[in-house]
Amino acid sequence: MILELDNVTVTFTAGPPFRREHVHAMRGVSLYVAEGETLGLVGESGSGKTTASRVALGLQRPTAGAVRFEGKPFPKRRRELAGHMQAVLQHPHWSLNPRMRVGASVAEPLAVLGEKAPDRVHEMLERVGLEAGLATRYPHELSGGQRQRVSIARALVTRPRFLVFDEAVSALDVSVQAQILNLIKDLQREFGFSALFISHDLGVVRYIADRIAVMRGGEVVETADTATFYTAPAHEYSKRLLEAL
Amino acid sequence: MRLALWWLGRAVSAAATLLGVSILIFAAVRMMPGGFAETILGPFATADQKAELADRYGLDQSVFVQYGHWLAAVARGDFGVSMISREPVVSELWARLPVTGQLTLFSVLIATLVGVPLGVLTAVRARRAAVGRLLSGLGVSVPEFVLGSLVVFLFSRYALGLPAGGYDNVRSLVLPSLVLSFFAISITARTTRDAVMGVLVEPYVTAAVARGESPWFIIRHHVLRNAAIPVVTLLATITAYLLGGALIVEYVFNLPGIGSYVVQAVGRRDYAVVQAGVLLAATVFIVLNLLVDLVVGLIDPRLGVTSKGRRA
Amino acid sequence: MKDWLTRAGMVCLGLIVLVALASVVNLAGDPDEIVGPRLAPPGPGYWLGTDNLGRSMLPRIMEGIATTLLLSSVAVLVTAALSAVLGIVAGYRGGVVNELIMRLVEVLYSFPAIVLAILVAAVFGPGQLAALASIVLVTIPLMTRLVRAAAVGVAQRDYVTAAIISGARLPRILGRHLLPNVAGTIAVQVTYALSVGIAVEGGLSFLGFGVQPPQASLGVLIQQGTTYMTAAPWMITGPGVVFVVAVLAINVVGDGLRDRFEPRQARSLV
Amino acid sequence: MRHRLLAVPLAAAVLVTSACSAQETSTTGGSTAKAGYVATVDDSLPAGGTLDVELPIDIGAATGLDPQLADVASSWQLMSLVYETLVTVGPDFAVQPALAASWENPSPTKYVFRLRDDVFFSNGRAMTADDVVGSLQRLLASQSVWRGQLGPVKSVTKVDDKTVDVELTTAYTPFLAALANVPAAVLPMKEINEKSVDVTKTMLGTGPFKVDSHRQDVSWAFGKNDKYWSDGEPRLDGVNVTIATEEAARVASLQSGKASVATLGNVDSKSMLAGASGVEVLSQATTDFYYLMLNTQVSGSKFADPRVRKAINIALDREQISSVALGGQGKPTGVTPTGLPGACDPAGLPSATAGAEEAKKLLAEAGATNLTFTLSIFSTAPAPAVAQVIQQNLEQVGITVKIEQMDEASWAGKVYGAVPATFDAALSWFAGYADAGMVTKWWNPDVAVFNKGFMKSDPALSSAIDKAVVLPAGDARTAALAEVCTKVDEDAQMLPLVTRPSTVAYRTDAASVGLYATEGYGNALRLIADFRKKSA
Amino acid sequence: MTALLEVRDLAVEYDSGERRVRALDGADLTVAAGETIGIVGESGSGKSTLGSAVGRLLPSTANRVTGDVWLAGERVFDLPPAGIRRLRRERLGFVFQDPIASLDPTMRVGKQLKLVLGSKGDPLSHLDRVRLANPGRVARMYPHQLSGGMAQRVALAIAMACQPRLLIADEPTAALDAQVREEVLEVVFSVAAEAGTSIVWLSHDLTAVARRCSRVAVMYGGRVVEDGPAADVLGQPAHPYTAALARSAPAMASLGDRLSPVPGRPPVLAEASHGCAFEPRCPYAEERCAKERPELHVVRTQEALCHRATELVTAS
Repeated sequence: MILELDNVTVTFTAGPPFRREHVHAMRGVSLYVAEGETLGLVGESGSGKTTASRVALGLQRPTAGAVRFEGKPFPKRRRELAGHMQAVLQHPHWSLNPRMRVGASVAEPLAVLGEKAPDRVHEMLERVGLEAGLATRYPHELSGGQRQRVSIARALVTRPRFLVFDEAVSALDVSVQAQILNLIKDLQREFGFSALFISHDLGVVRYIADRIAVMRGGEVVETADTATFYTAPAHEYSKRLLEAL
Repeated sequence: MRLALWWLGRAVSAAATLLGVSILIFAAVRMMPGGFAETILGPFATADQKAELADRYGLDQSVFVQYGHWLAAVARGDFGVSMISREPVVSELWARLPVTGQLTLFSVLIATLVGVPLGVLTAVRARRAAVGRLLSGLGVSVPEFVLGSLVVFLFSRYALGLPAGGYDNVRSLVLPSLVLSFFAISITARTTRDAVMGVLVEPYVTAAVARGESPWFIIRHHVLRNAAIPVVTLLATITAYLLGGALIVEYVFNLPGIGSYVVQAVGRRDYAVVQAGVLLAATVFIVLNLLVDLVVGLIDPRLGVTSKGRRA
Repeated sequence: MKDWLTRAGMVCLGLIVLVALASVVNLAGDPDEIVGPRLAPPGPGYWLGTDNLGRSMLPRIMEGIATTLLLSSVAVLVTAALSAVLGIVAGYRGGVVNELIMRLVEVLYSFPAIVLAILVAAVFGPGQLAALASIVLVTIPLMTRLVRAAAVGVAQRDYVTAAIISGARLPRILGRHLLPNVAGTIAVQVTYALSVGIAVEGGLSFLGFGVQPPQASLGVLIQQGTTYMTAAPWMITGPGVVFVVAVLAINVVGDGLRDRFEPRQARSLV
Repeated sequence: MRHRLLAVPLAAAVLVTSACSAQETSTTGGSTAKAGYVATVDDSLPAGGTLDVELPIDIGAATGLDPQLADVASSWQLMSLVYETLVTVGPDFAVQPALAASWENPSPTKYVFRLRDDVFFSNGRAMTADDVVGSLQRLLASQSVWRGQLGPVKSVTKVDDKTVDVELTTAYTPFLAALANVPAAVLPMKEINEKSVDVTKTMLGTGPFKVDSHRQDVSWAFGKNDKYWSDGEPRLDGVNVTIATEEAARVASLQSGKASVATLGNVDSKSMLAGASGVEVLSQATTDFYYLMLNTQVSGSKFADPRVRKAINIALDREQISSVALGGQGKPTGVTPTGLPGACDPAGLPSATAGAEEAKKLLAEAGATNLTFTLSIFSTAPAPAVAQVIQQNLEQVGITVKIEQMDEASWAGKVYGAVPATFDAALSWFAGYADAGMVTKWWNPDVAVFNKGFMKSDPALSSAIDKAVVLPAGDARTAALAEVCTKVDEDAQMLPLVTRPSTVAYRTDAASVGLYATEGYGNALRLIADFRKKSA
Repeated sequence: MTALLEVRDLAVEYDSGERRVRALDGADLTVAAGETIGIVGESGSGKSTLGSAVGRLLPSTANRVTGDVWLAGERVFDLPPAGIRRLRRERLGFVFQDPIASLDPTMRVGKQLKLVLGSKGDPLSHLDRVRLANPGRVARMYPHQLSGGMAQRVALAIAMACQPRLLIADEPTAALDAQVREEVLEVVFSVAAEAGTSIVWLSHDLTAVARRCSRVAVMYGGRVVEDGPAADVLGQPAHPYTAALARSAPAMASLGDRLSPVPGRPPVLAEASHGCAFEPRCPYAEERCAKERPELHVVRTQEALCHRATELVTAS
């Protein structure tokens, strides 16, 4: 088990003091991602999948429940996980610091660990299908697809064992989206990382995930193998989702 | 209930700000060089006189004790006594309030009535943008005391029909208000222009254009209301600025207002007056901001205090 | 740049800076020297006339430009630096830190600008330092607010989240990610603060707290010029024109900068 | 009327000893002013009307409206509308009767005053000898600075209802001149003792006007004192005083006719108002003078060496200070104010006769060739102009002056706030009063304790001062005063510079005013009881 | 039959001062009355510019280089300002991508409808028409209180208020969740059908468009590269790009299959394309594809802008 969420609940409080409102973003969610596997997490907006990703990444502490990474509870300090888990996030336009050269962006996870390895940056850029020369460019000179490739390179440069893809291809054009999905698959074969792949697009998840979890209203309503899920969904909500596909 | 809580929260934060202001002003006043003794009693004063004065106003106690006493008195509505006039500060400020109040009010009115249309015009007629930018820049670049002195000089020497100094009635405030609003007009115009331009690219304006609405229909029904939010917000800032700027105009036009009074009090180290004056200005600023929040809430239901959480 | 006005503003500012530099070497003479009769109209030896002490206006105006420009630039840089730190920290950290910083800013904001400046001058004693501190305190609230607003936006960007996930420490996140990305906001605000700074300096001089005699600043010159408006109009004309042109140019350039950073007009349909 | 009738014979006598005060005549409003005046009232104008006056500053001190504690000329000026003294000064500083119809001086230490019997306070009560005695005794018992100027008074006694005796311990020549100023005014002692009047908050006097209303720092309304003793006076029904801090505001009021009379601070007012029709600008000489303080008491003082102070004194070009900073309206002065009878000639002082070379030599001898010091000034014009000319003067002998300009309160704190004071040098002015010996007292820090922070006493100078105040007017006194001048010039801890001009402007279509050529107590409204209003 | 909408050789360029972008490079399109047509293209293909051009809603930086648009017999770009406003008001309806943002946030829904309807209309009936439950309550709400699906229905009600001849829907469901999408589309199409309004639906989703529309036009590089009956365009693409697009959708791939993406990325034209804009990415490209602008080829039921359209179809 690379990551386990055990009965995780996340409650947000909002509103003025004395009369706080409690919003349950996650309610007793149990999920796991096994070694080398990709778990697809689907659900509509507001279903709690983004909160789940933040919990998985250690950006959000659960109100209740436990999270284990590589069999151990999350360390107190987020920094101790540095280099072991990374993420590729949604918006290609905002995923890279516009004031940083591409090479510096890719090198950042290494720099944080105190490592300097320009070779690894160049190698990583080539692995994701970009010329090494792109390292000196700024993000605005790149296309959306290229930027998302850079994000993937940045996420993989420390060779993490676990990656979160949060709507990583949703904003891409259809023709480019396919390129990136293939790239992710290739890299996973090569690097052997486990992944949590979050998307509202069932088509994409079907292609990339080994197992699927469906969230709705902060709860996981169904978990199944991809093949099983797409052929014989168990939950009523899953069926409706698939109809819309 | 929600509304009451919102107001409670705002009141607490306003009180915190006022407390901060009071500490800052109290500290600043006591850090000023030139003690009250040399200043108020003059160089010829004897040590006995100084001691007597310090005793009368409690100035021989530690600063913290003084602050505590002052704060307690303020809480009772007692802002102390002016060392110069020996009158309660409250009544002194109250007597001068109408001048500064009217002056500021008129200036804000002028700034709004002239600046807002000007801003809308320059935003919509983009080809004239350069003219708008120059005009608004001019407003910012002519200092009040230059404009004020010029106006005072011209109107007094050539008897142009309006009183250019002193305060007899509301007519005396026409020229000062115009001078004071000069800067505010350009800031208002510029903010309005920015706001309108920001609204003009909103999807709902595009949608209205797509429906075949005329530009003026769109401006009247969609743009003005939405662009009003930053403009109303600005008006609070501007009013606060004008309260400050009023003092220069008060000087030049010799108007018995609060601004010049407080500055004079600074010059004389008349502590109670300075403290009360600044606290008054801060209160006005904070109250204005509260009002702005309220008005903005009325204009834009998303920001409103009344409809929070009524999401369907 | 197609925008002729912004270009004209930049040219004006460039000229003004050149004049300021020229004054450092007293190119047009000693600004403090009494060279002629008092209140003399322009003539040989004093091409822009003399002031109430018989000093030539030309070198005084040049010195005034240099003083005012240097003073307001330094002050605005200080403001920018402080606002950047306060605004970014408040915007990024949120919560109690944000509340504290914004409350502090609010306190400064609720002081009338001129009263604030006078108090500062009274506390520091008049002079460049007081003028500087006044300009900083007067300009800091608005800039901090705007930087904070920008920082709140930047803090939600994916690259910041990615940096956090990578384990980046606070200084790195603030310095490498937030600061460069709110720099545009700061740059635009700096131009406005610059014109506010010049105005505050002028206002302080009007009240007698500004730079110390015999040093000239635009504020001092305009204040004296205003006094002698009728007897010696040349005392106000030169400094007045320079002042208006400088503030106008700075504003125009600021507008131009902002239009560059946030182009909006282009998409308008109305 | 009273003033001029008495002034004429006296003026002739004083002219002999006075160097320059009474010779000026000027043409104002088509009529020639008499000797000793820059303007005289047109007698043909009818009485009545209310005059609008604008002044830059109101009475403003923690001591309130108590005239005995008033120590600045701006307060004396306003209080003089209400309060009167036993004697007063004429156009040439000759002492004239006022509330005392006459006086005798049977011995150098004894004065007997015969009071007028037609004097009433504005509340209708007649003034008595008790009021006079009580007032003077109250003054002597007070902490007023004027107590010192009044001299060594031993006793004040009521002889009868109309006679008051004052005994001095020693002879004191300026006694009558000191008695002629507002702090020595006769107060309503009965009301004060009954506590029905608080003189710190209200003014009740025997003067030509009474206070109808007052708003601090805004305005005064004075009405006529109907039982005023001088026949026909005041000519005006009332005076409205508006306080206008900004010079531009007062200039505007004059131009627009809002004010008929105003005092101005700018030395160039005349040229600035040249284009305004109907506005006459009068320049009045005063005995007030600027002086430079060199702090010798601060540890490590740059001025401890007398040669340095002397060099500075020599380097100061008082003519240039007067012509450039004061537009030619001030005059160089020694410690005895130029313009007062018996004052010394500043041109004859040692510092005036030495040249720049001498100054440089002194500095070299003192090892102070690269002297740099800070000059603390207040921002009220024309002090900054004076300071800048001083700076230029001293640059000629290689001294660098940094000017530190501040508001008056900060300045006062810096100069008078600590003993020893922390400043290097400071610039200020003293009122010159009405007797050449009076102001010299401030050069003895044992008497003028407020100077202790930066000045050490010079026994030789102190005794010279003491000697001069005792001598009766005459050649001996003039010589003694000259010696004081020389000693002050050589001591050079406080350097007298130039007299301070005063400017009064009025509308020729609205007012007819009278003004002495030289004023000792800073009172531009001294003759206001005789002012007339013209109806446009 | 005269077409309701006719776009001929329309070329539009955006000039930002620093960069010129040719968004439309000679686009042609015809829409008959009552027809529902989906225009499919990726970002930068020019579909949004085309949609805006129909209502002459191009921003001031956009410059029409060549071509014309006829709507209901009128030349859109030749009309005076009042004329184009009348045309928009009477003939056209627009529905945009972000439904909440396209409603005035400071005005209640009912008031906004009322503004469009004038004094005569009844807002409630219009809300009822787009199948909003409890129209009275919706009318009293502000836009931010609506869900995305509700807001888009309101936007539709406003767009359809004056019974336009043509409704242009620019990615109307892109911001909505999957299930709501279907419901909203259902309403859009049925309301349009009831009113006899033609629909031009701009979308990037070929499959979704093909399911609803009678015809599909595929855009690439500022031109309509393929146009034909929906089923045929999806099932038997005539243009290599359409084929590639269909292949690259992950939902279309069978489980376990590897996707076959189009290599490279969509073009951003600075000037008129010299040849076929798809040439650099096209597996079938020949020498002439880079040099000659392809002409229209009729292949089966479709029209395609491809030099090799005929031979490739025959070959397959």
